[in-house]
Amino acid sequence: MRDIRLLDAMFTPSALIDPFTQANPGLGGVCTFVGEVRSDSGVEALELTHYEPLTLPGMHDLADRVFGRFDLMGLLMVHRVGLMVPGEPIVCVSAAARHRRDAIDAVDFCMDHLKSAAWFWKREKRAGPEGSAWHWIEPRGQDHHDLARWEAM
Amino acid sequence: MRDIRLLDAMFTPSALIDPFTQANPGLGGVCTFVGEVRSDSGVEALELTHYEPLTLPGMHDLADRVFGRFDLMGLLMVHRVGLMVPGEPIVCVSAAARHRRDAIDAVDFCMDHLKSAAWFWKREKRAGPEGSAWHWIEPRGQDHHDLARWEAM
Amino acid sequence: MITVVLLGKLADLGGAPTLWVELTGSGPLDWAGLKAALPEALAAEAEDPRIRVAVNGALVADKIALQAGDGDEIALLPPVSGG
Amino acid sequence: MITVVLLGKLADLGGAPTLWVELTGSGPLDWAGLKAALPEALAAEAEDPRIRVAVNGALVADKIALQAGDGDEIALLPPVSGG
Repeated sequence: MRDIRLLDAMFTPSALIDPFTQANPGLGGVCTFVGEVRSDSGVEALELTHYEPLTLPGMHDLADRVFGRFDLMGLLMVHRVGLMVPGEPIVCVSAAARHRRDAIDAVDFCMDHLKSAAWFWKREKRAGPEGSAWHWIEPRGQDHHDLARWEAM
Repeated sequence: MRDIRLLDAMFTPSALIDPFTQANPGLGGVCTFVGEVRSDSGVEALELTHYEPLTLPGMHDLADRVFGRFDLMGLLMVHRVGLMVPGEPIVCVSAAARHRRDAIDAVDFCMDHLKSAAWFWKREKRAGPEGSAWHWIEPRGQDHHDLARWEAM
Repeated sequence: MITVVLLGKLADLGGAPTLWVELTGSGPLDWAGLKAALPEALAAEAEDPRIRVAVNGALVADKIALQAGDGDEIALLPPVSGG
Repeated sequence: MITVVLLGKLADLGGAPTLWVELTGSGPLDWAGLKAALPEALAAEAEDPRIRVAVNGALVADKIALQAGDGDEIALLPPVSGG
């Protein structure tokens, strides 16, 4: 069971996770990560841009690597693009496996790669003294550090 | 938000996870692991025994350590006891945090400790040539290895 | 009377998940007294250093130093086998 | 006509998410030709080695060796900033 999607509208993670879990009978464990737009002070909205010819194929390539590296029964990888407000889900990754270590590590691996090696660009609309303004988010050093963990293994 | 439970009857993980997520507004991410009774060949049922004076206090002690070690907003830790059949959930751990690394690592830490340092005893009913019989499960070397990872950090 | 709770496979060795032991002497029950009161196979298994003991729900640091009185509950806890 | 798609903050530097460049010479558009056709601030930024280039949805290994013809789509891709 492999379900990879880019969505341009609000989604409800449990509406995807429950059928995904049902679709992998016999599993030992399911690990899921849901990322939401955080309520950082002053942040009014977040916009994720993508480049269609690269972004979805890149997510499929990532899924191929995940299935090659971990012993999985299923992988759900859903990412929002477009305009979002705090509290809205941005990303949902769920991995079903016979053993918990594969499920947890597969989700961890996907998230690290989606955060710093997938074709998304993010900007935030922040309240300021002269009204709200959009600011592009630069890649964070922590994200590159997280990604590098997998190369040493 | 801290919700630690021992349950002696079937539960539906999403019925716990959705309200838990709602109860932690402003979060950046939620990581969840759900373990189910695996459909191993010949396994008909699984029984988890606990010792009430130690088991639930032990889960609360584990939660204290998790909140001390990771920057969390909330932790849900639910464990079944009693008789279960393949496909039924045994354990559900969900961690809400501002940053994904804390959420994922907290779930990983909880699962490793629930698997090899919590007061549960497991036996399986397996089909055999002379009918079904119960077999006690011994701790696995892999589980101790997983637990030891946290001591080096 | 002392209640002895047997967890995991120890319940099989004891023939039941709970046993009751009568205090015989005037003092508390010690480790040797407990073993003498248990079925032989269970008493032998109880020597395994991985088997922990709790009295009234509190783990005993050194089971050889066990002391239990009338009305107490002793639990014999084999290695756990996880969730 | 060549379509130039600007991702992330490059869209701000270019003044729009998409620009169109006319082929002037008889041969394909190369890296120097592309930069000459872009707004100055964007052309300068495009030199950043972290900025990748794709032609018709395929990443170019070495953007200096870029070659694009009539009807092609060039994308300028700054460092990603995650999901």
